[in-house]
Order: sequence, then C-alpha cells, then structure tokens
Amino acid sequence: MKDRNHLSNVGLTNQVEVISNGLLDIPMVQLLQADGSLHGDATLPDMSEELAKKILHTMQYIRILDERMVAAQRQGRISFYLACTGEEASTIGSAAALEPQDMIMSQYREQGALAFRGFTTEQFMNQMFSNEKELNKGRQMPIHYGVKDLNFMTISSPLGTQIPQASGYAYGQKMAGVPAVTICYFGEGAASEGDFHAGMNMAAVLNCPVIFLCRNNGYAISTPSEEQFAGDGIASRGIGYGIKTIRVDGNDVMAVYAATAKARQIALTEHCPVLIEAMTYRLAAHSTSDDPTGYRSKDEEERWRAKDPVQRFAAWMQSKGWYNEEESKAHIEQTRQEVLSQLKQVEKVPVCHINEIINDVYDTPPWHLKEQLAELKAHIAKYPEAYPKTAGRL
Amino acid sequence: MKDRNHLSNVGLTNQVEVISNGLLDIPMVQLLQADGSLHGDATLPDMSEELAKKILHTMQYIRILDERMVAAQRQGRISFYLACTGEEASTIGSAAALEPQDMIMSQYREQGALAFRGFTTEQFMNQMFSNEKELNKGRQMPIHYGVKDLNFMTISSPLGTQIPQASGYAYGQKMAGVPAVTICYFGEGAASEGDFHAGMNMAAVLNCPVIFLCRNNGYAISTPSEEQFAGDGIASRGIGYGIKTIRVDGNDVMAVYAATAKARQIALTEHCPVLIEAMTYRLAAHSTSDDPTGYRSKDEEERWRAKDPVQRFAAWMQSKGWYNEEESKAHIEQTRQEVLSQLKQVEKVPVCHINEIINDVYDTPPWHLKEQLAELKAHIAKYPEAYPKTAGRL
Amino acid sequence: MAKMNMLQAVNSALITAMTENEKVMVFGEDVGHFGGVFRATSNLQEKFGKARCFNTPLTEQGIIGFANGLAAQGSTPVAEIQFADYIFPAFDQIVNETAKWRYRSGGQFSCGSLTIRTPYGGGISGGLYHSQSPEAFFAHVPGLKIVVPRNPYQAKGLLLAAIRDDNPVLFMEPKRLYRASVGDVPEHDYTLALGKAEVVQAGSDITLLAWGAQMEVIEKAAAMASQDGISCEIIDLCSILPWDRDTVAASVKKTGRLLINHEAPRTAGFASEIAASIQEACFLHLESPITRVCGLDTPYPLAHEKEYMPDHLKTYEAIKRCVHF
Amino acid sequence: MAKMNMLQAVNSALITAMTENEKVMVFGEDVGHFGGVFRATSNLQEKFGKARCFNTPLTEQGIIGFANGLAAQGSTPVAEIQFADYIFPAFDQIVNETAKWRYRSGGQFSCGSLTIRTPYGGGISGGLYHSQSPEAFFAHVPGLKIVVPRNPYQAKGLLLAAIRDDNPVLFMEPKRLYRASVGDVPEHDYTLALGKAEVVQAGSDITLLAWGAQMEVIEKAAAMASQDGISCEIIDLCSILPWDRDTVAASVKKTGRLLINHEAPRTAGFASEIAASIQEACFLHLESPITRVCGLDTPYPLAHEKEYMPDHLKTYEAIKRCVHF
Ligand SMILES: Cc1ncc(C[n+]2csc(CCOP(=O)(O)OP(=O)(O)O)c2C)c(N)n1
Ligand SMILES: Cc1ncc(C[n+]2csc(CCOP(=O)(O)OP(=O)(O)O)c2C)c(N)n1
Ligand SMILES: [Mg+2]
Ligand SMILES: [Mg+2]
Repeated sequence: MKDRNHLSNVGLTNQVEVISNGLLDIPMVQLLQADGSLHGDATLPDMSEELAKKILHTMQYIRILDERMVAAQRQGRISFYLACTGEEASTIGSAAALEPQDMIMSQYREQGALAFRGFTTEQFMNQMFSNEKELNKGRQMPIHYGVKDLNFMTISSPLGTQIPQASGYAYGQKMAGVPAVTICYFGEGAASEGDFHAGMNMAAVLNCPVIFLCRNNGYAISTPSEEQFAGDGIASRGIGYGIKTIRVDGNDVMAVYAATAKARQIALTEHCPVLIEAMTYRLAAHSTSDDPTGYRSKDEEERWRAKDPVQRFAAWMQSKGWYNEEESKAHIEQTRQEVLSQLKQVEKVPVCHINEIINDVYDTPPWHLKEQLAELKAHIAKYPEAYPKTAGRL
Repeated sequence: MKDRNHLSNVGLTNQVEVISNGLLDIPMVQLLQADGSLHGDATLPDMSEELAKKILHTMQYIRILDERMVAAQRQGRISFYLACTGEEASTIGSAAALEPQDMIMSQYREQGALAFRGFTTEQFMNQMFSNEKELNKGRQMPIHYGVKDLNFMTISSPLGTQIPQASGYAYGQKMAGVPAVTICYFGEGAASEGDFHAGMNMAAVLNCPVIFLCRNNGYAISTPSEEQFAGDGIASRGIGYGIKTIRVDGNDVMAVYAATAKARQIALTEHCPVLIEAMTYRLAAHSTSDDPTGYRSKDEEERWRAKDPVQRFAAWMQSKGWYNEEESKAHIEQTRQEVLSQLKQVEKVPVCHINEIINDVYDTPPWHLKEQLAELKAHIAKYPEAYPKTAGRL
Repeated sequence: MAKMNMLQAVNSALITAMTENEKVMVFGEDVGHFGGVFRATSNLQEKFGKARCFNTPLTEQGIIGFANGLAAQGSTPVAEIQFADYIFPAFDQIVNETAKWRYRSGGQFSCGSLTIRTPYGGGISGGLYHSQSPEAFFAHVPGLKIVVPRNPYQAKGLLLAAIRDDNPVLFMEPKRLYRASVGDVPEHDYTLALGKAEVVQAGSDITLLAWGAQMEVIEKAAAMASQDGISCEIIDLCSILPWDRDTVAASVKKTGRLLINHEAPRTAGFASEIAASIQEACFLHLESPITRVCGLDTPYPLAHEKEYMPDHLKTYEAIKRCVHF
Repeated sequence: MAKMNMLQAVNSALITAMTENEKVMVFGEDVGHFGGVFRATSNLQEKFGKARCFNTPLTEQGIIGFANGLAAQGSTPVAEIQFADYIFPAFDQIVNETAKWRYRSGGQFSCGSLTIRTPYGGGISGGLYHSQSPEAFFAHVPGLKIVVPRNPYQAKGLLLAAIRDDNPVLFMEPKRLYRASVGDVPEHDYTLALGKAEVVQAGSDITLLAWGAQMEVIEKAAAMASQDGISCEIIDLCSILPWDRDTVAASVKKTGRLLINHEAPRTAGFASEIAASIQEACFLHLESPITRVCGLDTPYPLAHEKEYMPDHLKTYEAIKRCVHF
C-alpha cells in the first residue's frame, strides 16, 4: 500500500485527465474449468483427500437440506426458508480454508459454512422450528443461526451491519493475541449499505485481521447487480480502501479455497484486511417468499446451472480418483433420510418456557420486565386456550 | 465504464493474484507551478481577464474576511468562526467554472464559492450575528450560510449528509430538464461517513449530473488523513464506483477551474457524476474552537504556506500583464474597510421576533406549537428582563 | 367504488398521484420492475417509465438522503423503506435533515414534498426484524408528520393527502392488513385530513384509542366488553404527529377513562405521550388511571409472538380493570 | 479527594478503568493523540498506547459497529460520539444491533461490555446541531441502559459502573457542565449504582424531577419557591433506562405533585413516560396534573436559545401553577 500521507508520492500531470475505466480490469481467479479439469498453468492448493471429501460431502449435504426445507416450507411446516443453491462453493470453499478458532460473521446465505463447521441436522431443524432446544431460543425467523461453540455469530437480518462489527471483532482478536481471524460474508446488495463503507475503511486504517468475502451473486432480491453498482464489481472498491483484494470464481471451490487460504495468511501475518469477491449466481429464489420468474429469464438461470459448483468439484475429484459413485450416492441417500427423520422429530419439540420472553434483554431482568412477565403469566393462566404454546407450563 | 452485468467481460487468471497497490497511481492535474508559471506542455483553459480578476479578488476578499472574523471571534463579538485559509483555490476555482443555475451544496468551508456567487459582506455578517436580517433567521451557528437566490443550499452541520442529497437534487434537475448540475463539496474526513458511499453509488447507478468535489486538506479536526483512510486518497474510490474522476492540485486555481469546467461538461452532456479530488491543505485551525499546535508541526504548515494559492495565481496574472499592484492594494484596503464597517453596523441588528421560534417547523404551525408560543410569550411578558433579546417586542 | 385490499389502495393512490403530477417519483429497494416485495408499486414502472419509478441500490440512508435532495429541488419523492425495521440506517437523514431542513433555512428550502412509505408491525411471524412498530421514535421529531391508516379507504385517502401535504410525512402501513383488510375504495381522487382522529364508535364508559392494525384489536375487545354492559368509545388516532389531542380529550372528558393500545414496547412508546397530555388536559375528569396495553419491553420475539402482542384479551381485561377501578 | 471538573472526572474514570483492565479500549473521532475535542480523553494514548486509545475514521455508524464487534469478542470498548447530535448515523447499530444482540442469540453472545460516551445538551450557543438531548429516542430501546451524571463525583462513579456493567450503556455527559461543574472527587476507584434515582433534597409540597444539567435549574427554581413557602422534594433520576420508578412514586405519594424538567422537546420526550407511569402508580395521591417543563417542539434555535430553554423561571412558574391548582 501507499504511504498514507495525503500528498506524498502523488504524481503530476499537466493535462486534465479524466480517469474512467482505464485503470481497472480485475481478473478472476479460476483453477478448475467448468468441466472440472485443472487449468493448464494453475497450481493446486494443498488439499488432502479427506478435506476434499469433506468439502464435497458438505456441498451435497447443504443442497439436500435446502431442497427439503424449501419443500417443508411449501407444506407449511416452517414459515420461511432461504436456499443457497449455486453458491455452495463460495461459502464451503472459504470455510474449509479457515481454522475453527476463526470467527464467522455471516449474512444469511452461508449455511454451507456452518455445516462445514459441524452444525448438525438437528441443530438446523431446532433453529427453523424456533423450539426450546434452539441455541438462540427461537426468537428470530428461520435461518438466523448462531452457535458460540462453533464460533459462528448469530445472524441478524439488518443487512451490512456485520461488516464494521467484523472489523471490531478482528481487532479484538488481534489485541488478545490469538492466532485467529474473522471472516465476514455479505452479498453484493448489502455492499451498498453505509456500514460496508465504514467497516471496510476502518479495517484498513486500523489494521484488522478480517477477511471480507462478498458473494456477488448477481441479485439482491429482484434487483440485478447493474442496478446496484456501476463500477467493476465489489473488488474495485477494495483497491480504493487500500485493501488487498482477490476476485475469484465463486463456483470453483478450489479457487475459493486457495484464495481464502491466501487471504487468511495475509490477514494473520500482516495484520490487515483482505477482500475476496466471489463471482457466483443465486440459482435459488431469494427466499421462499420470492418468485424469480418475475424478474429474470429461465435462460439466464440455465446458463448458470451449467456452471454448477458441485458437479465441477465432483468431476475434479473423479479425475483424482477420489470420487466414489457408490459412496456419494449413499451419502446423499443417508442425508435425505436424516433430514426427513429429524424434521419429524424436531417438529414436536415445544417452544421455550414463557419466562424466556424477558430473559437476555439485559443480563438480569430489571423490575419493569419482571412486572410485565408476572402480569403476562397471570393473564395466560386466565386464558390458557388462547396461548397454547406456553399455557401448559407456567 | 464497463458493461454493468456482474460477470460479463471479467478476465480470468489461474494464479491467486492479490491486487494491492499495483493498479492505482492517480496523478494530480497541475497547470500552474508553485511560482505561478505555466507548465511547459500544459494548455490553459479559456479564461478572460475579467473572470481572472474576479477570481483573484474573491480569493483576496475571502482571506480578509477570514482574518477579520477570526479576530472578531477572539474579541468575543461572534461565538464561532471557521476559516478556509489555504483552500481558496479549491472552492473559488470550482465555483468560477459553474453557471448561476447550478446548485451548490457545501460542507462549511466553502465561503469562497459563496462570495464568488455574489454574497455580500452584509449578508455574511447577518448570518454570523444570527440577526433578523439573516435569510435563515439565525437558527444555526455562525458560518451555516444558505441563500436561495444564489442557489446555495443552507449548510447543515452533520457531515456527509449532503452527498446523497446532492445526487437526489441533481436527479431532479435532470428530470426537470434544466441545463444545470449540482456541485457537492465535502472534506476527506466527511468522506468516511456512510452517506458518502450511499451518495456516490446512487449517483453512479442513477446517472445523476452531480460534481463531487472533495477537499482533501489533510486533516479532519486533529485527525490526519493517514488515520482517515489507507487507500490512494478519495480519487481511488471514484473508480470503484465507476465514476469518472479527476485529481487536481487544489492550490492551483487554474487547474481547479479547468477540471471543474470539464467535469461540468461531462455531467451535463453525459448525465453522470464526476468526482474531483482537490489536494490541498487546511492552513487555518479547524475552527476558532481549535488549536492545531496540539497535533501538527509549524514546519509542516510552513511547507504549505509556500504553496499559497493566492500568490500563485497573482504571479500568473502578473505574467499575463493582468495584475495591477495598485488596484490590488486598493481592493484589499477597501475590503478591510467594508468588513469593519459592516461588522459594526450589523452587530446592532436585533434577532428575529419571538414568533419566529415556531415558524418553519411545519409549513404552518400546528396547535401544539401555537399553544407553546402563547405560553412562552406570556412568560416572557412576566420576566422581560430575563429575555432581553425578545421581550421588547411581543 | 371498488373492493380493494390495502395494497391495492396504496397502489391506486400512487397511480392517482403520479398521473396528476409528473413530479411525483416512486423509488426504493425492489420497487421498480418487480413492484416491491409486497407489490404495492406494481405496474408503476410500466405505466410511468423507469425514470419515475425505479429501484435504488440497497441503502436506506441513501434512499432518504437522495429523497431529501430531490424534495428540496422541487420534485415530489415517495420513497419506500422495505420494512420499518430497516428505517434506522436512515434515522440521521430523517431526524437531522428531513425534519430540520425548513427550520434551519428560515423557510428558504424544505423537504415538504417528501413522503416516506414503510410497512410496519407484527403478527406475521417476522420475529425481531420484520415486526417492529417504530412510530414513537419519530414522534419525538418536530417537523415530521406521521400517519397510519387502518383500512384500504383510509390508506388511499391519507396517502394522497400525505403526498400533497407540504410537510415531510412518514406513512406507516400496517403490513398484516395488506391483504387481510379489504373494503370499498373510490376509484376517483380523494383525500382525508391529516392530523384528525376519527371517532369510530361512540360510547360512554371508557375511551379506547389505537391506530393501524391495532384498531381491529380494540374493536374486538370493545365487543367483548359490551357483553358485560360496558360501553366503549373507540377512536382511531390516524395521525401520530401532530396528533389530535382535542378529539381525544373531548372523549375522555365524557367517558372519564382512557385506554391506549399499541404494538410497540411500552416504555417511551407513543401511548406515554398521550397519557401524559391527557392526564393534564382531563385531570379533573379522570375516574381511573390512563391505561396502556402495549408490547413488552423486549425485542419482538418470534416463538412468543402471541404472548408478546397486546391482543384483544389483554385489552378486554384492562378495560374491566379500568372500569372497576 | 481532589477538586475536579466534569471532564477531569471522566478522564479519571477512564484512567482507572484502563489501568485495571487491559481489555478496556477508548476510541472515537479525535480521541487519540489530541484527547478529544473536549479533552475528556487527554493523555490516554500516551499512557496506554495507540492500540488502546485511538482515533477512528469519521463515521459514527462505523464507530458503533466496530465497538459492537469488539464487545461481542470480549473486549471492553468505550466509544465516544463527538456530539450527541451526531449519534443518529449510529442509530441502527445501537437500536437493531447493540440492544438486541444478547436477546437474539439467546444469551450466547452480547455487547454487554460496551459503553458509549457522548456530550449532549444546550446552553452553549450551539444551535440545531450542537445542543440536542436525544435520551428519549434511546429510552424506547429495550436492552440499553442510559445514564446521565449531574456533577463530577457522579460522572466518575457512574462511568466506572457503566464500563463494568454487563449491559450496553449510553453515558450522556451534559457538556455545559464539563468545565462549569467542579467538585470533590475521590482519586481512588469507586462506583455508583445504575438504575437508582437520588433524592437530593427532601420536601413536602411537590416533587421536582430532572437529570444532568437541568438539576441546577430545578434546584434554582426550588430555592425561589421556598421563598414563597413551597417545599420541594428534588430528585435526580440519574438513570433514564431502566429508571427508578419506585423512588419517584414514593416521593409523589408523599408530595402529591410532580414536575419533570428536561431540555428535549416535550412531545414524546422522556417526561411523558414518567408522567404516564406515575399517574398510574400514584393515581389516588395526585393533587394536580403532572407537569412537564421542557424544550419547545422545535429544532433547537440559536438566536432564541434563552427563550427555548426550560429554565428556572419557567420551572418556578410551573411549580406555582401545580401547587395552586
Ligand atoms: C437494512 C436492510 N434493508 C433491507 C433488507 C431486506 N432485504 C433482505 S435480503 C435483501 C437483498 C440482499 O441482497 P444481497 O446482499 O445481494 O444478498 P443475496 O440475497 O443475494 O445473498 C434485502 C433488500 C434487510 N434485510 N436489511
Ligand atoms: C456526523 C458528524 N460527525 C462529527 C462532526 C464533528 N466534526 C465537525 S467538522 C469535523 C471534521 C471534518 O473534517 P473534513 O471533512 O476533512 O473537513 P475539513 O474540516 O478538513 O474541511 C468533525 C469531526 C460533525 N459535524 N458531523
Ligand atoms: Mg446478491
Ligand atoms: Mg479535511
């Protein structure tokens, strides 16, 4: 990076030069071609067979979970779901390059990273059914996961807020002297929020070991990226902040893994942020409340379906002799079974006790919350049939 | 600019390329050298003797006004002042390249632009004394000018807010079909606000004819620019937004004039924003509440005093035979007199009638404000000596 | 007259306003081609072109900042914030800019033509961030008007009035009524007065006051109470700022009792302002304390949504407590 | 004990906290080498290094976003917002993030260690944007604590308590007292309880309630009233959220009258919450309406600052009106 002093080393020109597209044309790192074969001059990152299998299995797992939960939502069993189909490589490839002590602060479409960390099917279900086993006590809508033991910060809906938070979290890690970084995921839509600017700039100035991973998947609900920004994607902004930046093919899990591994090394050893822009496509609807046929063509979707990240990686595995058709099928079948059986079981778990309605607002409930709870319980006791989820246990 | 679709035309690379300072090294346009002579290969913009004189006179005028008002504040005659010493070229050179119908939305250190538009000494004084002749009715602190007839939007203290506003204003001008642009001034400190990001990005996406002029003067109160950002200044961000960008020597009024003229032409004919980063230095204290000796060296200040924009331009005028020592001295003397005599006169003008306390909250005062005013007036009538500014006229 | 739901009524108001005045522009996240996530802006881009109805980048502070500038320029922006829960990034632009623009400039400039539309409220399984009712935050901001319709007829008439009013208006749409509330709405142009409360039902024992979606709730409670022989006067406040104190005070002077219901948390909710003002205006007429039936002082909890809400049963019980004080 | 003004007391609290706990970090605009525009953070960077006391870029939403993350990580951030008027860009981070962090995560994560310091209030010729008292906005946010000291002794003890409290605290410093208020402050470590009001003067005819810089004002008014034989009980609320209703209610049950004074505009100011709650808690004891003496419902006007302020004369007149109701 440049010397930061605002006028040192500035070159001169005597013509009124208008700088437009001339300076930037940021290339995208791709290691595996669409058919899964390695680019001729590419070097593969160090990846064991075991890790490669874990990555592939997680990708397959999350795709099935997504399919099943979208179906469950259609059946009215859960109120809401949000799939990541098409973007598995971006989140799983990056999570695979991290260490367990690294904090993950995500937007909401990063269930792949969470599954890679070891979140169980039951845990996914508990969250989606907002039940009393849910670690976050069922207070937010489905898909707002969070689990302290796995260093996965509870998701919050307001977009972009996690970006400056991740800078602060990483600063704290650095101050504590732990060999850990924070990874912060967000969409290209969220990158329009003011918090994006604040978080990126602060990370750069305050030398925070944070990896910003932008999933540029072409859409923010119905808004296409050409109505979201006019520059060369999100990567070009990193340069403006003086942040080291990598643009990567988000559908190439190998490239994402390599980029994230590199980013982690830089962040940790140089104490600085790194921005990764993963170019990908939201094959799924925005969420179960959305219908993309209103704003994009089947044709466009098909072109991207051809770039499927799971198939691409499976093909590469095959070329390595690491892919076993039988094993893969068995894994898929087993996952399906597990998802279905957990779904059935978890559905029956009750919501939290009504006492929980006032817990965690503060460390301990102050007088006014205690009063409100007491009133509420007396009221429920009077009309138990109106509050069936909680009246049974007061 | 690139085709905006998020993946079209992205080049590929097969290596994990980390992009850092390699791509950017934005040069600064300079036409006049520090001694006022033209760079050998530079072409001067079209500037008449009359315009050149108006620019020089405005620069001299504003320097005297600043000196006098800082002194007046020290004497306790006004509560607050904020000088622009050292930055006259950035604001006056740019204002000179605009048309009267162009809207100016400024931060607070752009009194030069306002004086260029024809704001009178009396009008400056009225504002600083918050009197009843003040067009804004004396509601804000000194230096928060605003005058509709001159298309100079009333300044507000919260930093950066005018940036998205300027985009919206310019969009409205475009929709109305008027041949006008908006210019939006701000400091490199304000450029860290989330509103900066929002305003720049929206202007680029929505094709707003707005000129963003960042005065990068090295400091935000005590914070030096190296603690404000880590990239290549503010210009590098323009590129990230896909905004045409010019970096200019902010102490070279000729370069600023040429850059702004070019920017205006682009904004108006291409319906798009242009970013100008003017590299300059805040020779003044931040404001009369500030003492810069606590955070920077005399030595640094001296190096910048040597780049004085007024002297540089005067030297160039001299080389053209447009500079008359006598005339200049007379102008300066006359300005001093005028400032002093206006100061004395305006000091005596009373503040607005107490009725004004509730006007302009809404288009017409609702019931609760009428009640509050009636109560207040009855109260003042009871204790006239406690409210000497208004009790005389109820 | 046509049967419309509240979304259709909002859409009809926007079409009316955009047809009448070419300076009206409608924008926000996904409001363009898609017509908004709730489809309130359906077909506007088709009808009026992309320059007058458009998507913005995803930035609420930008949307309102842009809208402020557009309003000051002389256009008539109708900006949408996708959910009221996401209005907070724009809080500075609204509180420090929109609301103070006219005052700080001595009336030289203003954002009077601005209208901000936003869906608010709970009861739709939205949890913390798709359920909030933030009206009280804005009620403390001189310079703003705040309006909340309770049905499609009001939605069209009040929205048209808001767009034409020469003050910035925050127009809060109770999203759980978007499709649920259906009623007769004139197809022609009409407006309803801002700042006026509406006495929806006359009564003698207690005054019940609410706005937006909670009107249904107090009406239901009033019906229950009438079974007990309690006669409720029901008022829809309609405008939160400025609010119609005189209509409320006149009612309370008659009934001697006041109950206010809102979804937002109780502490420093707008009911507190009403209670504070009415105990002052009606001190000698009050026969029992003014009662507030509100959301709990917690974030909005998904799993306990039913328990959290100030529903008709809680309201009914509170009515009885008031009357038997 | 040492004589300190309020700035010195704040500085002393910060030194105490940073010395005791190396996780405490202090940051904000100009707080580093310069020590803040009011010099409340003087010498901290020298003493504790640039990593623990530092300037941030100029972005309030960034400062609080960063602080939230830092708090969630386990550090103890003390973030400064240069003026309370500039806290609104951070409103979303505070309202939707800081305050809801623990609740939404079921207690797994929290921002409990965060303290936000900010100078607030008028009386310093600051006009619209250097005078605001925004406490009421935050009082409607479950999950926050809000504290306001009235003198240097309180400033140090409450700030230390705020930093150590395991909940996010908004610590509002009355800037017109920064240098004006001087008093004895222990040099050693001590804390004062959050959430407790303080009865500053006992009395029998009316309860006067305020916080921060307005305490001086009600004390002055009480002195005038005592000349007329009116005995005022004076309470400093100290904490706005959660607030000490029981202490206030006990006083009002005794005196039968309540006057609340604050600088912020009247409508939906925090006095409305107090009035609403106390009329409920003390209904049968009230001998006159609860009275609010507040700023006008306008932006804060420079030229008419004196007229705008809820000063001792307005308070004195209101006391008489209450007592002679
Ligand atoms: C502050 C805020 N504004 C608006 C929304 C509503 N919203 C939810 S998701 C979304 C689109 C996000 O797009 P992007 O960041 O690209 O992520 P993607 O869905 O493509 O993964 C919007 C507008 C929100 N959650 N928060
Ligand atoms: C939102 C906001 N935050 C903080 C401030 C306080 N403040 C006033 S001027 C200033 C520094 C601005 O620096 P810069 O933008 O570089 O402009 P310059 O003073 O150098 O012209 C600060 C922090 C403010 N006015 N508004
Ligand atoms: Mg996206
Ligand atoms: Mg500056």
